[in-house]
Amino acid sequence: MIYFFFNIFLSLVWALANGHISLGSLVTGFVFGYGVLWLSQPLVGPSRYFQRLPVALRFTGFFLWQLILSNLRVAYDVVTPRLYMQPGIVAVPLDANADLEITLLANLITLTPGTLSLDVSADRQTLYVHAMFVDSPDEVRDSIKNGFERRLLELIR
Amino acid sequence: MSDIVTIVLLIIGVAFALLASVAVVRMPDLYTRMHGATKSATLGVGCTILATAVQFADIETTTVAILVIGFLFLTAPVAAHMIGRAAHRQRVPKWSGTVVDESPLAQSVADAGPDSVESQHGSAGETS
Amino acid sequence: MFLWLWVILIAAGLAPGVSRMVGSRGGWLLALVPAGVAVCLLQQWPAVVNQQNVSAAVDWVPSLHLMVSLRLDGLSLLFGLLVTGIGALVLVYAGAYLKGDERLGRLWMFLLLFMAAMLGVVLADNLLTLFIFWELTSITSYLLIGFNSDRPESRASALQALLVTGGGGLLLLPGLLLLGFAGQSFEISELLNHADQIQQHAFYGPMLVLILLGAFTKSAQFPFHFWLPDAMAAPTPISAYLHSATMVKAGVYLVARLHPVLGGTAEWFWMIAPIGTATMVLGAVLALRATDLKQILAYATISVLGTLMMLLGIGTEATLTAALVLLVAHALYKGGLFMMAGAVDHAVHQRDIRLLGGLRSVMPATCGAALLAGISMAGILPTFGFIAKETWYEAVGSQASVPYLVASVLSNIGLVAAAGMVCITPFFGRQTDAAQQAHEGGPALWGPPVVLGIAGFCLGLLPGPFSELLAAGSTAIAGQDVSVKLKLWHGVNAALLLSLLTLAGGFLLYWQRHRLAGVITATDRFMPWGPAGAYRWLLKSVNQLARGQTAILQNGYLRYYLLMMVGLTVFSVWMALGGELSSHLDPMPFDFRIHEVMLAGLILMSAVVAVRAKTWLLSVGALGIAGYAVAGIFVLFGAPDLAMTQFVIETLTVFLFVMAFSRLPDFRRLSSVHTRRRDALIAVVAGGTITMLLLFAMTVRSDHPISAYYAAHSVPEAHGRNVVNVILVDFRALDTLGEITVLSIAAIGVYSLLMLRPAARPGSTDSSGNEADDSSRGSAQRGN
Amino acid sequence: MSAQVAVILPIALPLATMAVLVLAWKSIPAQKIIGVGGSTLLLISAAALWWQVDRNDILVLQVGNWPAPFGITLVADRLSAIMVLLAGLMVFAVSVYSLVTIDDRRVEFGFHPLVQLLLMGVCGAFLTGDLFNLYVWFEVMLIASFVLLTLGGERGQLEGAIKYVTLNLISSAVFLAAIGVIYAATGTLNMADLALKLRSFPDEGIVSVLAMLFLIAFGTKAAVFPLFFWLPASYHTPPVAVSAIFAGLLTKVGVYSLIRTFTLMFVTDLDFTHNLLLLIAGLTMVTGVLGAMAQSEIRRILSFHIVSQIGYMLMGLALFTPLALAGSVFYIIHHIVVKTNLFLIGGVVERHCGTGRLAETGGLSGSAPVLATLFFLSAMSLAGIPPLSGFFAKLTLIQGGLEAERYAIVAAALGVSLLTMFSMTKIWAEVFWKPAPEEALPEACGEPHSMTDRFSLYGPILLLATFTVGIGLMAGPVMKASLATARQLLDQDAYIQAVLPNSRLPESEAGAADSNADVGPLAGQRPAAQESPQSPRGGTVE
Amino acid sequence: MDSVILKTAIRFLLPLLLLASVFLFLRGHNEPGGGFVGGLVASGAIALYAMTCSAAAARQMVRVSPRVLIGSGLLLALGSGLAPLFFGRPFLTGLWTTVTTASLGELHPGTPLLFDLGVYCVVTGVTLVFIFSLLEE
Amino acid sequence: MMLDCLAGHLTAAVPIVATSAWVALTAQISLVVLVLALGLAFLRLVLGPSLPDRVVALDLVATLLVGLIAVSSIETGDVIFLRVAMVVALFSFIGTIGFCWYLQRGPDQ
Amino acid sequence: MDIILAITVGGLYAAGIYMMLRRSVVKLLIGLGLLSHAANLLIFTAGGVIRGRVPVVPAGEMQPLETIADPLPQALILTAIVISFAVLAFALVLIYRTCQTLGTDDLDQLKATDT
Ligand code: NA
Ligand code: NA
Repeated sequence: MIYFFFNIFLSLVWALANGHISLGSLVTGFVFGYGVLWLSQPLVGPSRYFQRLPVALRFTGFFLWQLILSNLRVAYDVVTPRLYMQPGIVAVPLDANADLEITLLANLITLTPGTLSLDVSADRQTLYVHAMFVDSPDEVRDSIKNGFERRLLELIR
Repeated sequence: MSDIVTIVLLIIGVAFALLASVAVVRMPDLYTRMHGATKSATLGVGCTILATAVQFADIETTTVAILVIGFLFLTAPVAAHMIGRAAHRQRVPKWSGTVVDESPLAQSVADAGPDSVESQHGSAGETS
Repeated sequence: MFLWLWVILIAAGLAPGVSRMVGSRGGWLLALVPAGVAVCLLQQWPAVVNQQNVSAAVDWVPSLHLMVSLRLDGLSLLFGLLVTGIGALVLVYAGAYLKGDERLGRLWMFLLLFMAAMLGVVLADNLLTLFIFWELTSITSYLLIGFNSDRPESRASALQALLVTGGGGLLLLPGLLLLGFAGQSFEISELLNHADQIQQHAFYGPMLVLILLGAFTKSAQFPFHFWLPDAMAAPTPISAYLHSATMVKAGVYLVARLHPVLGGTAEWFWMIAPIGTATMVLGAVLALRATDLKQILAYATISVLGTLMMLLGIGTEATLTAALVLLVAHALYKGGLFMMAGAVDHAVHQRDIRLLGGLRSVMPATCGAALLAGISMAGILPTFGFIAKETWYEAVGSQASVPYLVASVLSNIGLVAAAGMVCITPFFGRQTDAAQQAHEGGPALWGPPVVLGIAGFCLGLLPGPFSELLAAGSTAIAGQDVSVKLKLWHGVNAALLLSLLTLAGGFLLYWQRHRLAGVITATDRFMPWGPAGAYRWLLKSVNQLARGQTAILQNGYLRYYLLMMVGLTVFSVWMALGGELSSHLDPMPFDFRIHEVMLAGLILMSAVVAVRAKTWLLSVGALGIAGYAVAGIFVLFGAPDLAMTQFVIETLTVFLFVMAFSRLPDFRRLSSVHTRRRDALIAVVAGGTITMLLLFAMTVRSDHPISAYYAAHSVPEAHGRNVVNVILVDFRALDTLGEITVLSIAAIGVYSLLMLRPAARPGSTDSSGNEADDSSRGSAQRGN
Repeated sequence: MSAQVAVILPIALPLATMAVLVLAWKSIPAQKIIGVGGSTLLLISAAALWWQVDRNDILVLQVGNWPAPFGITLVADRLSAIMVLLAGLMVFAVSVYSLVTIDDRRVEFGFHPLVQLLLMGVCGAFLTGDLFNLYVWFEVMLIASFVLLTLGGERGQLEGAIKYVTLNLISSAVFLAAIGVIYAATGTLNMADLALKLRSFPDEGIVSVLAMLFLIAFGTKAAVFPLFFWLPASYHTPPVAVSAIFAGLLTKVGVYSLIRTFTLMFVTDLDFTHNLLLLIAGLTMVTGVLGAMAQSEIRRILSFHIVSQIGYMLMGLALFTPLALAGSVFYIIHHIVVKTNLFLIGGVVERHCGTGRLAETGGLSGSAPVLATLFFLSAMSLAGIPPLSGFFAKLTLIQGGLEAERYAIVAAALGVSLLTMFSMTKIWAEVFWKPAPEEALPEACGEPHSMTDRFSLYGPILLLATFTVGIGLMAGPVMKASLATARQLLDQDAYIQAVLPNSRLPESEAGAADSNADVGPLAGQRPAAQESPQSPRGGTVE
Repeated sequence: MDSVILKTAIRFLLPLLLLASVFLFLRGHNEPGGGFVGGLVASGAIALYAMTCSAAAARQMVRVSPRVLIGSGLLLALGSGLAPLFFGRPFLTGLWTTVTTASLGELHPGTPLLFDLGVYCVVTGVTLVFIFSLLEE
Repeated sequence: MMLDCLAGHLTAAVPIVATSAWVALTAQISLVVLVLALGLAFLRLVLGPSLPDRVVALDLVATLLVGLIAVSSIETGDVIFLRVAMVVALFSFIGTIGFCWYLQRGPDQ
Repeated sequence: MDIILAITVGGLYAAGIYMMLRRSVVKLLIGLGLLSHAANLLIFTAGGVIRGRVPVVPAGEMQPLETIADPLPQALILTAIVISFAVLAFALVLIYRTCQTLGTDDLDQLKATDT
């Protein structure tokens, strides 16, 4: 984690060195800073930061892709006269067990259109998800478990 | 360049915001409406805020913008979850097209019948 | 002179203590005070007779022309002597009358207070001072008449006396003020010099009417006479004092006092003389009809009061003098008679003459007192009453006003008969059952009337020395020098013949009174339409009017109160604009954008939804949306602080609504369609008015120098760039201080409302107990 | 004490007291001690203010050192100082009275802090020279009164409070709207500045409308006809100490505001505004007293009488002569003292008899002679019987009315005073004269036992009764002060000069009555709107 | 409300909200914000906590009772108004000093900011009283 | 008339940060669309039918308000409005949770 | 825009007044809320609206560079908003307690304290 903050510090230095602090200069600084850190990895020693960042980026990309995709799907359903959806409530067994994990997972599920975390069972083993397009419940379960949950746990564990 | 980004972000954002509203009006039951309201609206509004950050492109605006976006993305799902959970526990009726309900409440809803759900605190109240 | 008043007032203050420490004998002690004052008054006799100026004055409220100025002349000396002299006797008498009663101290106190007030009336030289004492006599007499306060009729007659005399007083006040304005002075002694000017003043008529109404009510003139007999509910010492020498004479005194200023005109004559005459005759007739000792005396008093007014109204030197003589004579004998009646009542516990008789043997002293006074009342030689009657007949006769003379004789015939009824019937003839257990009271009970009776005889036999005082008094009334030579025996003249005729008629009447009584009682049928009935009707109608008005105005329906406010606002705005609105409304620049209009439309739509919603939650939600949209308007027009505060507060408000009303049922439709339409119309008109007003105000908008100042000084002097915040915490921080105070109070309010539960006891101490009934009644009438 | 301190203390002291009270919330003895202590300090500071004003003429405090009209200006002229002094006296009396009569539960839930803040609002309203600031003080006062009214949460209290709150809030809304409009039209909020701008305002229509709006806003608070409904519906519901302080002070703030605005700002169209005021005054007198006659409970009767007497206060304002205005001032002084006292006495009666309903009371002239005397004095004063304070107030107004040749209002005033006497004697006869009803109610608490309790119950009543008599006997000085006040009120230029020392006064077209007009007979008629010369400045103090 | 999701989210949101509240308050003199909104957001944050856990827990978190907040806030505001009296200035006159710092440049602390702090405290206290009373009702 | 209004948009106030005409036009059209969206959300509030539906609608309105503020920030060229957006975002969440608290507490508890 | 805002203000007043004339206390309260919106908007409109010029002095300047929206009405409205919030909160609890104590929300049953 220390590298992350170091990276942010570098981006700030970059921005300051450029004379103006703006979104652009910060992002540029971050990218260059990451590069510099990666290059100097042998000096500072190995860190999970360098593995995690790509994972996080991939995760973000995945999330955004899902977001746009499912938004479009919902949009299509909304703007066209007919309703194609097949909503339902699906029980998803949870591998995540920490509070934070459950919360993040549930929120991510909610943020993607088409699915909505309704409730967590009292024993925290099951997440009840309302999905708009339930072709079969198992398919939904599977996509959540192998989609968000797996990637999320991979990222934070 | 930044103008174009701004315009694009604005168009996307506003489109999604409108989409959310249309969804909220069009969808047949609470749960499906919520899909529209929480996600499309958050995405859309997030885009407009991002457009602001791009437009002004200074550190303070950016900070605030990121703060607001972060906050929106943090709170929207929690709020949606809370509403959905409460509605679900209150047995707010589901659309007739609902294909499956694996929740433990499903059974008791069936027992109670739809009327008891409907009658709660004047949910039929509309304008006269 | 102020000392006299103060001494009496101090004595009044001490009276309860005296009664507690000395008991009923304290009357003698207290009587020393008025007696002493009387002596002091007598000391001024030479000065007064020589028309020297005896006066004293202290400024009270100069800007209101109120100066406590006292002045002693013949008239006031005469009255002062009566007030203090009879007052002293009454105090002694009262001690005996209420012996052992714990209220005695209070009675003495009230009597002394009244005495001071009455003395003040007759001594006052300033119109307003006179009025002040005048009102004080009304109030103290209220307390005196209602002395037996546990009896309802006592309270009622006290109220009646107060309303009639107090009402008269309220007419008197503007009358006196007008007089003061017209005469450019409020000192009576000054006004004497401006009589012509006053009588030609435009206000002369109104002021005369007002002043005379004040005097008439006080002196029980027709048609205000009815309060006096009812006032007999008071204990007798009070009647003896109030209705012989003092209270009822105040009106007479006032008319006499103002005669030189206001008198001598045709208006004066026509307003006073007929009323006085009517009162005179009416009193005499009604006296014959009465059977209660005190009632008879009361009506007789009314008759004499009428006579006095008549004489003052006629207003020649002779009649004025006659009035004074009659006044003194009446005070002496009537005081004695009342005390006698009280002694009888005290002894026999009975005042009905039909049930009284043969008291002579058991109450010889009282009988003697009665005879002494009765002879004077009947106007028989050698009493002062005789002189009075002679002077009266002579004065009226010399005016050659036959109707007045005839009326005088007739009324006197009645009075002679009444004297018989009062002084002969109870004491002579067969002893009644009631009389048998009676025995004479102590000397304090029969002494004072005897003293008064003897005084009447003495004055009758030796009127000479008294004449000069009467002359001084007449001079004061007439406003010019009058010489009076009173003699007991004038020789045989027309007046004497009339006197004999009167006596004869009186005796005849007394003899045949039972026959007459039937005739008079037949008039009872008309009593409900008489003045007393009118008074009761008036009282009842005013009360009814009050109840009716209040039931209409204070009807308990909040929405009518609101309707009244809204209606008034709309009405007054349009009235103030005076229909010239159109000329003011310049065409406004037509400058708006779609989203602004849509946002405004959203506000209106949410308002409509809030109004039409069937559930409170939807209504509250719509209210919230309206608030959010208002916040949006604030954003669009450059008010970020407002927008964020509005948003936050709106959210909080809706949240509080939800928390508080979670248990409320949904709206019911309580009003009829008609009502709703009416209210909607009113609301729309009101809203339209506000719109118009706003547009109107904006067309006359001037430049805003204040705001320019804020913008210019915000950064350099207040070190803040957010001008709105700088206004809040610096330029107008006092507003904000008040505002956080409001918040704090609201917090206390919410906290106490939610946490402080009233004790379980049903029906609180403060709210009325018939709430339950009211609310059930309320639910019964769901008209609207 | 400098003038600047004297002017702010009546506002700052109650707030400081309240803050301390809030911090010492849990302790009932502390609440009582601090509450009474704060009231005493307020009274002292009010007296100091009066002393300063009497010596120095108009005191002006530019709050925050921002010059008028930009900052908020506090102005203490004679009227303000008198009102503040009376408020101090009332709160002192009521605080002492409340020691015994207010139960511990109410003390525990903020009675004393609320009284302090009520006074803060009242004093603020009396002292401010800024229209919006006046609104704020009104709200402080109002919400404090709301809470005091409901404190205890009894059924009647809640019912009365709903009407009280609603109608007063409506009037606040009207007030606020009027402020918005007046700001739109003139661009200022400072009353002196407004007076200056309205004088030469091009559009008379809008000035009249504003006058009407303020008339309705203040008239509601003052409980004039036909806006008084909230008062009789609520004033009898809270504990007596609360009723008493409401009766004494709240409506008077409305009257004060009417006097302030209609002598300073809205004097350009006297024929319209002040004739209307006169009509309202008459109707208020009459409807109020008739309302009182229809009642059969002490505090309800007294409540309606408040309405009626507001009419008298307005009468002087409407007549707009120095003498009549002095009458209003005198009447206010008299009324505040007497009406508060009558409520306090009513409270003792309720303690004795367990109720205020006339039918169920009685016999107190025998069993409580001191109380009877005190009541009789106050009641007669209210009815305008000499030589008590009410007589002089009435006399001044009637002289003013006759001088102004407004005979109808004089007749109304006299008739109403007879009816007032009627209903006072009704209370007297029923409560004091009439024998006590057969069985005494169990709720009656009777006389307090300890000496200090008796003092706290009777002391304030005695104090105020002394004032009633004292004002009467000292009517000369009081009248002199009232006249000086009236003259100062009519001298708008002096007020404007004091607040805005650098302003150039335009030729005053109207309004400024000749402040040195003789008060001789028929000399003080209302100056004709066009003919009046510019009034000489200064010289307002005799 | 025993939602694990909400409870977890609150852990992150609460500091954020409180920080925003302080931020709004401190920047209020120069930018939109100030004692009012700051106080309202602070009390909103605490209300959120009260609803998520319990009013008692929220009271514990605040540590001082809302009553003390109100009282001291009023005293603070009043005191900042009375302070200038000791310098011979009228009530509520702003007293300013200039502090030059290396990092932030010239700063102008003054009594109006204390006044605003008083407002902040009162608003927070009052809103908390509203919410706690209703929650505990 | 609509064209008039749009023309008016193009000559908008001089912003603090110079906003290009195209951005301004987009922003203004965006405002219109956002208010339209507000209206639709309001419609849901009115239609209900259940209480949670209304809560959703209110929440959506608040969210859209954030967008409205952001866009108007662009339109006026004054970034200061973003502070308002922040407050709205923060507080709308508090409000929504308040409703949820009420919802789970139940109306007839 | 003045006209539109003025009409809106009038509409809000009308709605508020209509609601206050109802028999239900809760409607009364909502009416009060509407009225407070109306009053705020009235002051805002009356003060004169101007698009977007926030009354904030740009950093580094001593005075605004151009005409700004009138800050005084804004400050007044801020005060008014907070005051009406306080009052509304109190009124709300008052009405809640009244409904609870009296068991009705019908104003026509609340007449015991009048004559
Ligand atoms: Na959201
Ligand atoms: Na505010």
